[in-house]
Order: sequence, then structure tokens, then C-alpha cells
Amino acid sequence: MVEKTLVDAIRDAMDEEMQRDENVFIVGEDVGQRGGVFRATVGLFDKYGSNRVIDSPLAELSIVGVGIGAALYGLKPVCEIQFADFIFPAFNQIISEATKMVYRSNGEWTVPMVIRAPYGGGIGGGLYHSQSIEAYFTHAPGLKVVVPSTPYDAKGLLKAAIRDPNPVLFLEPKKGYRLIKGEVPEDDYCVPIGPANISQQGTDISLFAYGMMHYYALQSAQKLASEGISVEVIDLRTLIPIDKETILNSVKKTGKALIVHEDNLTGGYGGEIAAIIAEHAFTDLDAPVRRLAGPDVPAVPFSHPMQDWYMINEEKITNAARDLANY
Amino acid sequence: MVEKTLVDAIRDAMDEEMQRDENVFIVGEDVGQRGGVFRATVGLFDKYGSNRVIDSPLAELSIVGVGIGAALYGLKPVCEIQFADFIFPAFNQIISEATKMVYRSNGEWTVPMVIRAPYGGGIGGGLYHSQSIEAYFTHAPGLKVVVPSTPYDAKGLLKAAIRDPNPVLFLEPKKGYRLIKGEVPEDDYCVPIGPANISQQGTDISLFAYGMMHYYALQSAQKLASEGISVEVIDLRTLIPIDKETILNSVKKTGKALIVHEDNLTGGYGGEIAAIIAEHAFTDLDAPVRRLAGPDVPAVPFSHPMQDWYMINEEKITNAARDLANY
Amino acid sequence: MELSSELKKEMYWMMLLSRRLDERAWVLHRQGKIAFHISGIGHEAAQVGAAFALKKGFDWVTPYYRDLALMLCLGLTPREFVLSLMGKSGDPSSGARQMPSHFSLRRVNAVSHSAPVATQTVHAAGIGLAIKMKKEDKVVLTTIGEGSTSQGEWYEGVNWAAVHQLPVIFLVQNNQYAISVPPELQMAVKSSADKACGLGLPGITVDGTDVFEVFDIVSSAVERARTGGGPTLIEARMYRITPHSSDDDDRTYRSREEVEENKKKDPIILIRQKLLDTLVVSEKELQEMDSNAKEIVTEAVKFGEEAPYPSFEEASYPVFVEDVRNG
Amino acid sequence: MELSSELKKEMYWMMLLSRRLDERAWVLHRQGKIAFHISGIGHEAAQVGAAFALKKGFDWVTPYYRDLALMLCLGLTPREFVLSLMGKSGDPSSGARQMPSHFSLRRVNAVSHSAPVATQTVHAAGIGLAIKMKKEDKVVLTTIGEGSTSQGEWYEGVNWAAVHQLPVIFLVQNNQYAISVPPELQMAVKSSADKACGLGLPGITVDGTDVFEVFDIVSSAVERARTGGGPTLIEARMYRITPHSSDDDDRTYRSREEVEENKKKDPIILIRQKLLDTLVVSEKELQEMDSNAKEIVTEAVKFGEEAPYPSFEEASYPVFVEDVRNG
Ligand SMILES: Cc1ncc(C[n+]2csc(CCOP(=O)(O)OP(=O)(O)O)c2C)c(N)n1
Ligand SMILES: Cc1ncc(C[n+]2csc(CCOP(=O)(O)OP(=O)(O)O)c2C)c(N)n1
Ligand SMILES: [Mg+2]
Ligand SMILES: [Mg+2]
Repeated sequence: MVEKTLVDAIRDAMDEEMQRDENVFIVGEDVGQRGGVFRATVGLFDKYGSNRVIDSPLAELSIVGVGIGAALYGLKPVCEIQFADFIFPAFNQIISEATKMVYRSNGEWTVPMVIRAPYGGGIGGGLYHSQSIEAYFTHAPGLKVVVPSTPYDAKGLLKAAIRDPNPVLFLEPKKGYRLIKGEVPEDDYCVPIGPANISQQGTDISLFAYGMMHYYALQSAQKLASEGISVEVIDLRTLIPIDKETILNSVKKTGKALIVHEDNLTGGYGGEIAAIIAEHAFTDLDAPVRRLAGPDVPAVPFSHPMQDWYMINEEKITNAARDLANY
Repeated sequence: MVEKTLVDAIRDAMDEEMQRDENVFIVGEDVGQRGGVFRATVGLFDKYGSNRVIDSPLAELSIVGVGIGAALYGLKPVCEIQFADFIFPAFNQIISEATKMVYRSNGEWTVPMVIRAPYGGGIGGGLYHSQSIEAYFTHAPGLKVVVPSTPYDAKGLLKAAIRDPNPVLFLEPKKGYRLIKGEVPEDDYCVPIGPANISQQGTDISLFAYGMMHYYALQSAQKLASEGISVEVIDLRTLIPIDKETILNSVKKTGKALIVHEDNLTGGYGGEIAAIIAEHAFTDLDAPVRRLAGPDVPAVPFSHPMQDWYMINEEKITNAARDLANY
Repeated sequence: MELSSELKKEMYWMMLLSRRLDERAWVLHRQGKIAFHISGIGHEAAQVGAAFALKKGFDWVTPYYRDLALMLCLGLTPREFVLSLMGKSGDPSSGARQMPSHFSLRRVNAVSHSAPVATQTVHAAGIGLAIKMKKEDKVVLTTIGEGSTSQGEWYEGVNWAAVHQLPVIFLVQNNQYAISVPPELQMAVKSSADKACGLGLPGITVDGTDVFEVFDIVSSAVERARTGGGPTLIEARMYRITPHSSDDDDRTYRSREEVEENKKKDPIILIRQKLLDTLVVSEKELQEMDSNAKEIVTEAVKFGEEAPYPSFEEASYPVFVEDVRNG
Repeated sequence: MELSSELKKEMYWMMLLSRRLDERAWVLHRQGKIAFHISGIGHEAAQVGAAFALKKGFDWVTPYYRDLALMLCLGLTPREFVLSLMGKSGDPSSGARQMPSHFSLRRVNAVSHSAPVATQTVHAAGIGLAIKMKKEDKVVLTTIGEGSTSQGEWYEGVNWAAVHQLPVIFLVQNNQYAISVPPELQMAVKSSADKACGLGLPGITVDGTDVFEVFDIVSSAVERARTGGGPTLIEARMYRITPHSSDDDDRTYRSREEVEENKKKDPIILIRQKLLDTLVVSEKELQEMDSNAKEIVTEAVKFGEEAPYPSFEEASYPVFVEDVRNG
């Protein structure tokens, strides 16, 4: 195994799947010669040509809608949305079309497609290059939503997503593209879509996170271990379907749950996890279910002090977790 | 006071506000001579002319986007989305533009607008004429979300929404348009956006609902009263901002919370309410926080047996409430 | 190209069958036997002319809700249509999940469409892209109403096809109304075919009440698309003889005189006369065809009435491809 | 119309000031003093020509991120621009919440724009509608890049203005690239002005490196709009001399030779020569203006460097109009 960055692992997954299956193709803005603004598709245009790595018009609606058409025909589009913040023009195609196709045609038509989108803040991107968008998509039965937090998972989950017969939204924590490194096998493997990952066992408190927040959660757990607090860290990884079993088992063990995301608090994904725990682990709980999330302002502001105010980091997680552990 | 239907109360509110303020205008599909497909704007075209009751091109994105432009200029558009299910083409304009304008301009620019949309199932409308869409919009700081369940509130809240300096999404339970009747004053009054309404006092269990579900919740409460179960019914009414105080006070009193919506369970608005209760009323709870919601299929199917399977009704609420009361 | 008498008769037969079935649907609605009907009356010539220009079952179609005659030509049976009208088990378009006339027929490459208008235009571009990538000689026909060409989605779909020279025929059925709204409030050009010049593809306006003319024009476009010549935009003009749907009351926005005047251009009357004048058929043959059609329609209704409803339980699937059940 | 020497000099001055400020931003970026810059170098003639055709502070503008020269003409000061570059307190566009060059200047009717491209086009239509409803004689100018005219939003905005004959000037700045993607992959027409014929308004292509020609053409369009003659679509052609932004590496998709070749058509060089040739200015005057500009820019940078950052706390508001604080 070699050490790779998150973005390299993602590129490897696409490369291998394109090699494996000639129906896989990439479509998005600047994915061709430019190799993507985050360079996630670098080299693929040269290798597979303009027929399979398509620089789309600057229009997300049709990146997704054309992808849906091609998927209906039997191809496997991997649609890149340049920044997650720009997915909203495509909302109707995703919510009204992709997610409802199997149900509305009683299984006659399927949309095997992946939509990749770099998301998240802390990179000086301001209001429109920092957003977390998962909560808009975890409420759409028919869509799977995946957020890797390690290079290993990124490659394995993206390969699984490309092979999945359903539409999959694949959210990439862009702050981690080059920051997060890890061992990645050279060979073919998939990480199944569905199971969460207990990335660190613990007994005092369960910490649920994904993407960059999971990266920081592990750091917090380490810090708290040195204070004698044993944190179980769970990388939710697949936001939909939800791995309720792993979540509830962990709470059964620790009796305390903290859910972390950088997306705004109100109406965020954490509410769903908190609600599940509150309903199904009621008798296991030794403390209130807590959420640590981005504040309820429209998005992450640009100027550094304001960005810092917004963003969740290791320190904020550590404090919240310590607080709950001491409840 | 005279008895009016929900839709008549809504029309009255628009009529009165248009009379009061010449900056108020209506824009949407078939709102003119046709008077709206639900006839919510009947008579207004004749009264105010084509300059203030505008039949838009068939394009929701620009109904909202043009509305935003006019609002920036200082007018007060009331945009009608013919069915809530068709709001998604306008998602980018609502989420990226309307909700973020005040914040992103540090208050220099404001978007005083109302977006009205009939929502909800049980009317044989199938997948695309039955949807509940609130959860996509209760996660957008900067937007207020209102759902009336009585004619009195419908008129008072819509008038408040039109006068509100912020964008307000006004969701109308269309099944109740003619079904729900109630006393409505002829004169000018507003119902403030913000407070929930304790529509029935009770002591055994708190039942939170809105729209049609609140209508059924009252029926359930009556039924259960005859069984000796005292249900406190709360009409959430203003989904954003959330009236946490009323919610938490009620749970403090009853110790039990059931949240009901017809929208899909996972990622629905109920998750947020459940999470708030689980965190802030932990020591008050005598039972798990429960949610009764639409199942996790893409939307309400057409054929009657399937629609019945999907929809929440008085009976399902009664059973769930009884169950929780007996916990 | 001069058509054989056989072919002319076949075209007439499909128009007639569609008309009789459509008329029966209105009767069923008046009888309270079905809840909803959206009619293609007046559109038959355009749809049959277009359908006959395709290789049925080989080429692809992304249709819209007025396309009863088109779908019958492709192979939808009257029985199947009645099942969907009644929300009965066996409806091939959606298993009774969607409202009637939301067509889909996998076996002849007719793609499932939804209610949000213009989404299918983008899918057609995607299917065209797939065909081009696969170097096949299929074409895609996609249909839509003139009002719906106001949607940004529509432009994006057509633009993709023009930029990539995809084998797509965009057929706009301009029936002078989008529910109540006339074309002048949708567009500042005289014909939606005029939009072609701004998008860089050929645009042609054709008399949509003349089945032979439509056949001619669409045939040339198909030929061009099939041989790599790229897409064509065609507007077929006709008049929507019925209200928008069974929910509409068109007296609120158009006069009875206008409707009566336009009934003179009923395509069924026109083609009958033409066939008689050119001695392609005799009065007697016409009468035979009439009674044949009536018999088929009556039998289909009987079949539909006797068919069972889907079970409650069917509403619960398939959300994902994994849940698809056959039979 | 022959321009006075005074006016010509003023136009040159604005182009020069913008250029020097823009160049300094690149220097600041190389010095690590700012995190991001997106440049208008090469666009100055088009923007200044257009700005001078407006009644500043009376007419309205919905700009886009390359519009530094346009904004300076309207009244944005170099100091203010530097504040936004540095994310400092006092940035008038967003209070440092948005990234630099996301312009807004309330005092001169320049509307806040966001990053998602083409949203401002629809706002311009809405403002135009408001002006028309109020029977005022203002006009709106809205700008955009050629790539962004692929968005469905753009078509919808232009279509509204054409249908309702609104006083809007749509100015497309075609700089040959959308990040890395050339116009041939965006549209099947030669100029985005060609799109006008499909939308039913006049379309004109103009040499965007010739400030006087742009002024002429935009002036006629403004005159027509102001007197009820409706909207105009104008494409100004130039070359994007710099990379897309400071995050871009344009060597991945275009040759140095191409860039060097195009620098010959640098609008600053062209106008200088023209002014000299026509004896409007002397070499000495040009030198004076140069050193003036340099001084202003240096002072602005100093001002910006000394300005404070916003406090953490400012990030928390204003979400709603109720939260707006001034000062
Ligand atoms: C996105 C969207 N908005 C609104 C509607 C409601 N609606 C259904 S059909 C229709 C009119 C369509 O008119 P046109 O495109 O001319 O087609 P026609 O029905 O006349 O054939 C409208 C507004 C819809 N189905 N989808
Ligand atoms: C909706 C949306 N998608 C993608 C982007 C990312 N993006 C920013 S600028 C740009 C290219 C714009 O090109 P063009 O419209 O030609 O304007 P130019 O930058 O060349 O002036 C892209 C793709 C965006 N800002 N908004
Ligand atoms: Mg029509
Ligand atoms: Mg450009």
C-alpha cells in the first residue's frame, strides 16, 4: 500500500472504474484538459479522450439532467459539480427526477449515476465556496448520500458508488483533499455503501461525525484520551442509508451521544440522528443528545475572524465532548 | 365574524394587502384571468389589473428570481408556485439568493417577498401534486417558513408575511383549502410570525403538528379525551423561526412528545423538533420522543390504496398518541 | 414523399383510436369512474405524424402528458391506458404510482416522465449523447408544450444537443395555451421554432393539424439526426380543443366562440375529409373503423373496470433498485 | 456621436485606475497579503464604455465579479476595493462576508451578487419589471460572462425582459474562456448576441476592446430602454489576459503564445495609442495619469493594510432584517 491524499484516491477510483467499464464517463465543468479545478480528474482527459471526459456547458442543471438521460440509456455518468454550493440549479433534476425514477416507473427505469461535489468550509471560500449541502439531500428517498473522510474509504466508496445501480451523491470534504493522507491499496476494492465505521472504540461517549469533522473528531478523541475520557468515534460515512444499528449499539454502550457537523444546526443532518437516538435509545441515554454544528447563519463568511467563528474545529469538538462526558 | 374557507381567507389577505400597499403585487402561473388553479387569486386580476396580477411565463425559477429583483427595488411580490412540487426549479434563487441577501450584503439589501405554495397529499395528486416540501426550506437561515392550519391564522399570517421585510415561504395545506372552515374577522389583523399556538391544552402528552396534520391532531385529541387521555395539541404554525419556548414548556408539562407530519420521516422537519426536545427537555421526558410521519418513499403515490397507505390521518395519529400516552 | 394508401389509413386509424379513447376518458370522468384526465384531443395529427417518422421500439422517446396518440403508435394498448386512468394494477407506466398520462413504456424505449415540465427535454439530450458516444444510429424524439419551453431546463437541453450535434428531435406542440396563458406571455417570438436560431440548430414550424405534413417534416429531421446531421427543433401548431385537464374550467379565460371556431380545424375532421377526397377510403370504411375503435375502447374500459387495484403494500417499494419486484 | 476630449480622458482614466488597482491585487496575492483575486484585466474598455452610458446612481446595475472597472466608474473607491480584497472591516459590498469582487454598492444602485453565475440576470429582469410598474425612466444594466449564458437562469431572465419589454441591457463579456472552457463548448452560435433572435430582442456584437464603440452601442441601447423600447442583448468581445483567478493555472489549457498574441489587443494599449494619435492627450499627460493612479492605489493599499478585521462576533448577523446593525 502507498500513502495517498484524499483527492488522489478519488482520482484513482475514477480511473480504475473507467478502465474497468467503458460505460463510465465523466461530465462537468473544466474536468477535461484542466483536470478539474481541484485537479480530481487530472490525466483522465488525455487517457480516455473528450468522448468520455466531457467539458460541459456551464450549467449544473444539464450536467445532472444529461447525466440522467445517459444513465437511462445504460451508461454510468460521473457528474462533477465544481463546488457543492453550485448544485442548486440542478436541484429539480436530482430531487424530482433522479431520486424518483425507480419508484415512479415501478422499477422499469433506473438512474445509475454518481454526482460528485466538493463541499465544506475553512478554506477562505466565503459564502459560496464553503457550503455543506448534505441536509438538502438526506431527505430524498431514492438517493444515496456518501461522505468519505479517509483516502481508503474515498476510493472504495467511490468505486462502490459508480457500481451502484442507484443515484449516489458523493460529497468530498475539499479541505481534506490534500490535507488528509492515508494508505490506499493499489488494487481493486469496494467499501460498501451502508455501514458506518467505528473508527475508534470508546466507552464514555459516542461521537458521530463525517467528512472533515470526523478528521477532527479523531484528534479530539486522542486529546480526551489523555484526559482519561474514552471516546467512541463513529464515521457515519454513508449518510443515506443510515446505519441505525451501529449508531444505536454505540449509544447503548456509552449512554451519551454527540453529533457533529459543520453544516448549519437547524434542519441539519444531525437532527435526524439525534431524533433516531432519542426515540430508539431512550432508555440507554445518560445525558441529553447533543449536537455541535455550524451556527444558523446563511453560510461561512469570508474574512478570517468570521470564518473562524463559524467553523467547527478540534477544539470546539473537544470542549463539547468533554462537557457531555462530564454531564 | 363570518365563516370562511381556508382559501377564501388567503384571498382576502392578498386583497386587503394589495389595497393597503400599492407595492404589493402577485406573480405566478395562471394567477390572472384564471384566478389560480386553486382559485386563490380569483377577482384580483379584474380589481388590480395585469400590472399587479401577472401571469408569468411557465418558469418557477424566474417567478421567484424576478420577484427577488422587484423586491430589491422595493416592491413586495407575492409569488405563487402552482404546486409546491414545482418549486424545485426555483431552488437556487430561493436558497442562494433570497435567503442570503441580507447577510451577504450586511443588511444593505433586503428581499421582502412572499412565496406561496399549496402543498400536501390525500387529494389524488400522485407523486408530483402531493408533496410536502418544508424540510428543504427549514434549513436555510434567512428564510421564514409559515404553515397555517386555520382560516383565521391563514389570513393573519399571510398579512404578516406580506409585511415582513424578509423572504417568507408560505405553505398552504391544499387539501384544507375548502375543507377547513372557520371564523375570520372582516377587518385588518396580523398573526405574528414566530409563536406556535397551543390549540388545545392537555396534560398527558404533547402533540406537535401543522397544516392538515394539525387539523387531524385536533380530531385525535377529541377522540382520546373520550378515552380519558388528555392531549395538548400545538400548532407549530411558524416552522422557522421555531418557537422553542412553547415546545419545551409543553413537554415539561406532559413529559411526552409526538411530532406529526405528512412529509417523509427521514430528514423531515420533525427530526429537528425531536432533536431540540431530546437535548433541552431531557430531564422532563417520561418516554421516547416519537415521530409519526410519511414513509420513506419518494412521494405520495396516485392509486387510492397506495395513497391511503402513505397518508397520515386521524386514526394513525390517534393510535400513535394513545400508544405513547400508555408508555 | 408520397405515402401509400395503407400508411395513410394506418395513420388515420391511430388518430381515430386515440380520439375515441380520449373521449371515453372524459365520459368516465363525468361518470365519476376516474378522478382525472388530461387530454390530447386536437393533438393527434402532430403526434401520429411524428411517431410514424420513428423506428418504433428502436428509437427513443421522452414524451409528455398529452401524448396519448404518440404512445398508442409506439405500442401502448388501450387496455394499458385505461389501467393507468383508473389507477389499477398492471399500469405499465408506473404501477399506478403516477397520475394518468404520465407515460412510460420500457419495452419501446419510451422513458418515464414526471409532472415538472421540461425535465424530459434534458433527458433527451442525455440519451442523444449516449447514442452518439455508442456510435449508434438511433434518434430520440422529445415532446413538450409551448408554454413549457419557457423553462430554463428546456434551453439547457436544446443547447446541449446543438453544441454536441446530438440526434434529438425537439417537438413542441403549440396548442395556444399553457393552462390559461397564451404564447404571447411566454415568449417574444412568433413560434417556439424561432428559438432555434438563438441556440444554433434548424427550427421549423409546421401545421400540427396536418398529419402528413408533420410526418414529412419530422421524417427529414429524423433522417438528418440519424446520419449525424444533428438536432432539429420543430413546432407543430394546433388548438387545445378541451380544457387543460378535467380539473380545469376554461370558460374563465376563453370564450365558447373561440373554441367552436377552432374546432373547425379538428385534425380528425381534416384528415377524414382528405382521405375521402383523395379516395383513399370510402365512407363505409370510415364507419367500419369507427365501430372498430368503439369496440376496442369499450373492451378496454371493461378490462380496466374488472382489473384489481394494487395492494396497499405495493406503495412501499421500490425506493432503490434493490427493492424492485417483478410480478 | 463624437465624444469630447474631456470625456475620452475620463474614460481612459477609469480604465487606467482599474488596471493599476487590479495589477496591484495580483502583487498583493503574490506577496501573500491577500488570499484571492479575480481579475478584470482586458475587460476595462467594455466595462467603462458601458458604465459611461448610464446615469450613475440613478440607473441600476446587477454586476458580476469581473466588473472592477465598472464599479469604479459607478463610485466604488479603491480603498473600498482593497478592504474587500483583504476581508477588512468597512468593505461596503458585504462587510467582508463575501469573497472579494462579489460587488455590491447600495448607494449607487449596484446590487449584491453571489457566486452562482447568472442569478443576477433574473434579478435585473425583476428590477426592470419594477421600474416599468412604477413608470420610471430608469434602466438596468446587467453583466455576465459568455460561459454563464449557458445557464437556464440566464435565458429565463432575458426572456422575461423580452416578453414584457423591460428596460434592461444585458451585457455579455465574452473573454473566450469560462475558466478553461471555450465558447464552442458552451454554445452552437458564434456570439452570445446571436441568442437574442431566439428570445425576441435586438442582439449586437461589439468589439469589447474599444471603449468608444462600446459606449456608443450601449448608449443607444440605454436610450431605447429608457424610452420604452425594451431590452437589448450586447456581447462585447475581449480576451481574458490573466488566469481565471488567482487559484487558476491557465497553462494547463492554453499556450503562452496564445496569451502573448492576445495581449496585443490589450484595451489599455489600444486606447492610449488612439488618444495619442488623435492628440487628445500628450505623452506627458499619460505619464502624469500613470503616476496619479499609482499613488491612489498605493494609498488605498496602505489604508487597507491599516484597517481592522471585523470582529468574530460580526459573523453572527444579520440573518434577518431584524438583526441588521449599522456601524
Ligand atoms: C414545473 C412545472 N410548473 C407548473 C406545472 C403545472 N402545469 C402543468 S401543465 C401546465 C401548462 C403547460 O402548458 P404547455 O407547456 O403549453 O403544454 P400544454 O399543456 O398546453 O400541452 C402547467 C402550468 C408543472 N406541471 N410543472
Ligand atoms: C452556478 C455556478 N457554477 C460554477 C461556478 C464556478 N465558476 C466560477 S466562474 C466560472 C466560469 C465563468 O465563465 P464566464 O461566464 O465565461 O465568465 P468569465 O469568468 O470568463 O468572465 C465558473 C465555472 C459558479 N461560480 N457558479
Ligand atoms: Mg400549450
Ligand atoms: Mg468568459
